[in-house]
Amino acid sequence: MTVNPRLYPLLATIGIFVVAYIVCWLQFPYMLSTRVAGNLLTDNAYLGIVAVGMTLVILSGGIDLSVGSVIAFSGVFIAVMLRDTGLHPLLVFALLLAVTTAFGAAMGAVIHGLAMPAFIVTLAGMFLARGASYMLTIESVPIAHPFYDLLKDAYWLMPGKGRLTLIGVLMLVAVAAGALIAHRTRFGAQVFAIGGGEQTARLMGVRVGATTVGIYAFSGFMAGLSGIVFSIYTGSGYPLATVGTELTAIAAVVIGGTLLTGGAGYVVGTLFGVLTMGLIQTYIVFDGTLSSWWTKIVIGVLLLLFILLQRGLLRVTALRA
Amino acid sequence: MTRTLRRILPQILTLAVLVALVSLFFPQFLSVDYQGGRLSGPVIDVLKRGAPVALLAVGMTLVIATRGIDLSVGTIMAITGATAAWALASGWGAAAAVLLALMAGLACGVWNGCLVALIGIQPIVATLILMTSGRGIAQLITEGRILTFTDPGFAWLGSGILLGLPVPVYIWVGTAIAVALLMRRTALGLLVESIGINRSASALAGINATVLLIAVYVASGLCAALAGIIATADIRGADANNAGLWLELDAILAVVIGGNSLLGGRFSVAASVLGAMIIQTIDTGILLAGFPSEYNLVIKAGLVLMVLLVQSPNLAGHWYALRRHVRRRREPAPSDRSAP
Amino acid sequence: QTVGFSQIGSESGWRAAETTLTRQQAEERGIDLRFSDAQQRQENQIAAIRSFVAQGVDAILLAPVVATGWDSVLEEAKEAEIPVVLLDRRVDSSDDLYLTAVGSDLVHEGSVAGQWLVDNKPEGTCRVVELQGTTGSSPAIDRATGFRNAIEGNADIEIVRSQTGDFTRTGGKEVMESFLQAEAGNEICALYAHNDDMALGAIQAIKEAGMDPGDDILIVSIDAVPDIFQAMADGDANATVELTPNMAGPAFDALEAYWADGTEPEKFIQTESKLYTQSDDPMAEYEARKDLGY
Amino acid sequence: MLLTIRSLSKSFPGTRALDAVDFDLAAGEVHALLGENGAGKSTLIKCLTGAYSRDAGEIRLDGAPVSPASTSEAQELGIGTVYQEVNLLPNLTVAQNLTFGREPRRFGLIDGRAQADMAREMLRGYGLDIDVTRDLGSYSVAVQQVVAIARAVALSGKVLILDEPTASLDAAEVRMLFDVVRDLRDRGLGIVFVSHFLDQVFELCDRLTVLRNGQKITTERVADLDRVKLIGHMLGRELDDAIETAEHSPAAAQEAPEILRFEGIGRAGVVAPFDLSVRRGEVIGLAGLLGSGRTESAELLFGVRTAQTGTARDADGPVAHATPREAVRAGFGFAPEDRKTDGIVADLSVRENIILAMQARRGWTRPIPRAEQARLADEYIAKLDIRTSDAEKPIGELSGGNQQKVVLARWLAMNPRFLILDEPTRGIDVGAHAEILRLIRDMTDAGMSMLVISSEFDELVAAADRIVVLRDRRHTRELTGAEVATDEIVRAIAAADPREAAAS
Ligand SMILES: Nc1ncnc2c1ncn2[C@@H]1O[C@H](COP(=O)(O)OP(=O)(O)OP(=O)(O)O)[C@@H](O)[C@H]1O
Ligand SMILES: Nc1ncnc2c1ncn2[C@@H]1O[C@H](COP(=O)(O)OP(=O)(O)OP(=O)(O)O)[C@@H](O)[C@H]1O
Ligand SMILES: [Mg+2]
Ligand SMILES: [Mg+2]
Repeated sequence: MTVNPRLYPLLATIGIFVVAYIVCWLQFPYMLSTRVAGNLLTDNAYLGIVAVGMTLVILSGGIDLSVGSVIAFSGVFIAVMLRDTGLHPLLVFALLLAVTTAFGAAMGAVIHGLAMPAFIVTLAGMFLARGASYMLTIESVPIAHPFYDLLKDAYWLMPGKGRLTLIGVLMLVAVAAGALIAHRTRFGAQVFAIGGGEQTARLMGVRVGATTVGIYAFSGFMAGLSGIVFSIYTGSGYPLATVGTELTAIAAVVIGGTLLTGGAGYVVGTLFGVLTMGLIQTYIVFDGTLSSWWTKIVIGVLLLLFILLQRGLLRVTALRA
Repeated sequence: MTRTLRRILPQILTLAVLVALVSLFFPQFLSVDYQGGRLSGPVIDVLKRGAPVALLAVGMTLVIATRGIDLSVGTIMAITGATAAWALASGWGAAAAVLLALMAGLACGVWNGCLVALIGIQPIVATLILMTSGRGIAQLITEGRILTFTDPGFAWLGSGILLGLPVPVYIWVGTAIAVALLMRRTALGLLVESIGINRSASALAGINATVLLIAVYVASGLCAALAGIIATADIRGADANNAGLWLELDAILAVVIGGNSLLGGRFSVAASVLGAMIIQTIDTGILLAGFPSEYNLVIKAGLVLMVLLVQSPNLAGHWYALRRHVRRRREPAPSDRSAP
Repeated sequence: QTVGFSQIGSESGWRAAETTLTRQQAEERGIDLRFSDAQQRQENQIAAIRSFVAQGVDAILLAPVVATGWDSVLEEAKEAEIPVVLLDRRVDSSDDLYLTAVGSDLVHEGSVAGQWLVDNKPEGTCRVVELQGTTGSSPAIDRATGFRNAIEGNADIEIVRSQTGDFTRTGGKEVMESFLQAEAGNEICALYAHNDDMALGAIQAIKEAGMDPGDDILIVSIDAVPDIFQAMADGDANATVELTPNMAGPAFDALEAYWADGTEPEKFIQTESKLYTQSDDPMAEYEARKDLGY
Repeated sequence: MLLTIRSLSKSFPGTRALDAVDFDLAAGEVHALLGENGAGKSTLIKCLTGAYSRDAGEIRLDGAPVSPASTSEAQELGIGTVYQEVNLLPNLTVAQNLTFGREPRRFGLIDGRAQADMAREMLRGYGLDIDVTRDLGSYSVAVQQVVAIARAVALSGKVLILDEPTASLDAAEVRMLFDVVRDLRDRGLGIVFVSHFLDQVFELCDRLTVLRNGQKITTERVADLDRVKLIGHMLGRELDDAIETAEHSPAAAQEAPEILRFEGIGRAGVVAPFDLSVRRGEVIGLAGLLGSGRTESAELLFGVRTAQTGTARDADGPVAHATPREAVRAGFGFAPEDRKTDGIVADLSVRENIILAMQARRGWTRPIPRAEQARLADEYIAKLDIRTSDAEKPIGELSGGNQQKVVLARWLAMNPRFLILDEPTRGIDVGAHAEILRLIRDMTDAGMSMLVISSEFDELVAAADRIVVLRDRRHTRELTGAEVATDEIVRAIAAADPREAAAS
């Protein structure tokens, strides 16, 4: 049974992640504890969820720069709603998801209807969402609601005192759902089709407009969900939160083996991209000797290293084939 | 000449409308004073404050014309500013500092260009690497503090006055004209557009796409270096942490408002710098109008969207289609009735 | 002893100085400092604290980027019996979740600056312009509040314009330029800047507009970085309120006492918010501070 | 009538692509749609399937007016289409492409295994044995074309439209396609067939409709027409008979001096090392089946791919040709097979496309003066009869055949000593076809040497002095003199291939 070449980028990503984890473990044996593994999931839960949405957008050949701001907006929205109204958090969640989904859909509609580049439309969306959160409040608003305490304390204590938290599990569920949508539904097939070439996709019978709206709506939904997770994670809403998260998410998607030009990639790859980014962060914290500036440089260098390794690996397998 | 004018007409009109709009909130927007050998007034401020974004937009235009994007320009500003300040602080002269800063910008451009053209990493990701790690390099140079200097010659580049106008205005206008001439008086413009539209066909036609690609990133790096020099000279200190922060987004916005396609190809440097002026007019207008700062972003987003909507070529098409649709609805097709 | 230090980032010279001083203090006391730069992101700070807990450090220093959202991670640290000391900014969690907080009172800083203006303003009405910090950040909010508290009741002091300068010099300069355009320069009597960097930028803008900062327009700001003393020595700035970057000294003192015999320190160790004016020998202050890594 | 179209019109900015066109398709017929490049064939098809919205006119299917607003609606109406340029998505698997929009689902999710089964089922009868779970893009153009046809056939309940489906197929595959089409016709489908190969039209079709400049010229029974009259309808004039059928006299070129000599050029896994000597003013033909390595041979010669072994030399010594730039400097030229991705620079004007290679060779510091550019452009527009409103029109808006001529003009303007043409007449109408052959002759008479790759053996025989035959990425035989003949080529290919020999 030979491996389908489609899988090479995904396998390369997973392989590199595993090797990197082993390298970290050799240096810091503690890295292999369930605590670190649990933290890796929990700390990157919001990133993983938003990256799933971003993966679909990128698979379609687009980009969504608004997600970082939308996460911040979500936190602020939830916090302010819970503070000022008596609504139950679940109701607020539903409201929020409706708002962010509609926001994404609106961006998709503008992108398709006016044939404007996604980069610019979502950039304006990024300003807008951040601006909207400032208009709700400029302070950080704590969330004090018994239901939130429940959510925060929902975890399963793994052997070795690691915690598998609700939001960590939620991320895995989101990845699974995203993978199903991308690879096992007609909507997903249409996303890939648009990424492969909009013109061709249209000729093959894809309703490009509706699909584009759907894609950005999905990304908006995921950003909202990520905002909920982030608000559970931090227990507050803060208009300055998650600045630049869109770039981290894009980097994670790309490390996960999805082509920025669209049409090729795996949602599961994104999970490993996110975990790789988390691993870099964890490694730097464990090391603990890097100054502020060396931290930035090392993150960049490791990012480059991953991309080069991936390209090298793919090139070698391509030569073999 | 008239062709150029026709190309930039939408941008000029947008700018005019925007100025009118700002004047509603701040009536003295167009007033210019002359005192003590210098012109002053909001418009002069726009011209001067717009210098960094305009310079970045010049380089970004070329990169985008090749179907690329350069996210690292803001960071390059920080690196070059830090380099210049370091040079001045270690007692080199202003000229040497400028030269060193330009060299740093050039090096950054070569780095980006090689990642994109030689290794084949996608531009967004390739420049994202320098965007994140470069600020660390800049901080390494300044050790995280604001590296100040007193050299009046260097400071003149940021806040000096020449014939009544701020020096940065001359720098960005001069750079824009020089680059535009370089592109249009030589064959460079055509070759850059060609590789942006179809790199493989261009390579087959014998164009050295690799070298050209590296060259546009170098140009972008050099423009960012100039912007970094101005920003540093302006406050007489290099702020590695904040110099040029998020300016790459403004620069990309300027290029797009200038009517250049993110998919590469035909470009106009003049339209891009007009785009930069449009953005700066929005920014300065917001400051002058005196709204609370928490509204800044929403206002900016709203105005930018408006500008883009108005300039969208598709909008006219949609109007047309809508009108036709309505008309067709009104008169049922005669064929429908005659159908058996 | 091993101490983990989760720093916000390196967004300003003041913070770089805080980092430098913390390292110096740790070295002097023979403490092994694990440093983590969060690059302005709370999520990175939470992750760093988690990882410090996982590594089993003896104490954690935390300079929180934002006041809210620390409950669960502080609880984790508490469960692991690792004392946490907050540096320079406060959190809104219950105070039994951390050992102590070292810092200054941001509202108080603002009111010291405001009080100075009340005492030193020229005769007649005084139109004040305000350069705010980054919108939404707690220093910007608190310093604005404190200043307003102090000038309250002085009908002849009026804040006519306030805009964010993002805590940066460029921002301070650009916004000040627009203030000068909008308010016809000579009608501004004083500038209140939420940090010295913005004030330094504004000073240049005022000079370039042909006016004399420090005389035509009074300038009061917060932080007391070295360069503002230079400006005071030149007569360009009038007053600054000190925010010492040496938060680690008191923090380590408290920790050492705690390690030695479990002494619980005060819940809030407030550093002094000292006011410096031109009469406080600014040149000497400048010399004393210029090598602290600002 | 199964399908009737009445006074369909469609305009693009500056062009009236369809002008009140009528068209009738009966059930159980194969109906050819013919016309010059740019006559409006593809546009008619796209209006019919909802890819373009028509300006005016009426379409009836089974008597009921239909107005598909999108291609998916057309598919639901039972109209399956193979479009001309863009067919399928190379980034999806073969199975995904085949089942797209009709994926078998279980519990709302696509069932991968059933999908693959369905795809294999659809491909049965086409003689393809491929792994349907691999990316379509990893297969050759011919395979992709067959997959596209299989998909369209499966989608066509009533009407099947084939827009130049045979352009990249070889003889055996064409035969197979025709069998499929005849079978569908017998089952009562209406089939629209677009092709520039008139022989195929005469072989397969029952009726034909000719378009010219967006207008319908005539609809007739194929049996009532002969070739000359048909061409007359298409061109609106008589084709100079001498050009189309002119015999070539290879004698002169045989004596000419050798100007280039390639020895042992090859690359592992691409093409086995081969020798090639090029005489002044001669046309060398490269013949072979699809995937035999003709394009790859050309790419090695022009430095698009770097040869691992081999040397090139001329009278003055070694010639460097490791990259296209070096090859251009050495006086080579190359008009590639896929003009859309490798030939034209779509948004640039016709003028700029023509001067592009020349400008690249002069270097960026020495721009060609504008007046000189205009002169060159006008010269070649006239010389090659390029149909464009003016030289400033973006080349992407020209019809395929005219784009091909512009690419030719780019290289002719360079006056290379050795010009490689890969499928120069693919998708080109009879008129332009003849013009290009005439052009090749003119240029070689002026001393230029050429290497021509073509899948049409007739065309090769008409143009070439000498033919190199390839099989399995290996240069196997060289035909010279009297051997330059269609049956000899077929024999040369077949002789080397036992399977082919058995089949014929
Ligand atoms: N999208 C478009 N925009 C502008 N003009 C177009 C477009 N598509 C086609 N045209 C023009 O419409 C006319 C008809 O083109 P069409 O593609 O239908 O020709 P065709 O008969 O299919 O030619 P060929 O045999 O080369 O495929 C041509 O003049 C072409 O330039
Ligand atoms: N199975 C395959 N996998 C990947 N690439 C292929 C495959 N088959 C062909 N190609 C590529 O597709 C392109 C066209 O190849 P093709 O099979 O048409 O070869 P050819 O000998 O040039 O024939 P022709 O010129 O008639 O198309 C070539 O670049 C070739 O490398
Ligand atoms: Mg056609
Ligand atoms: Mg070929």
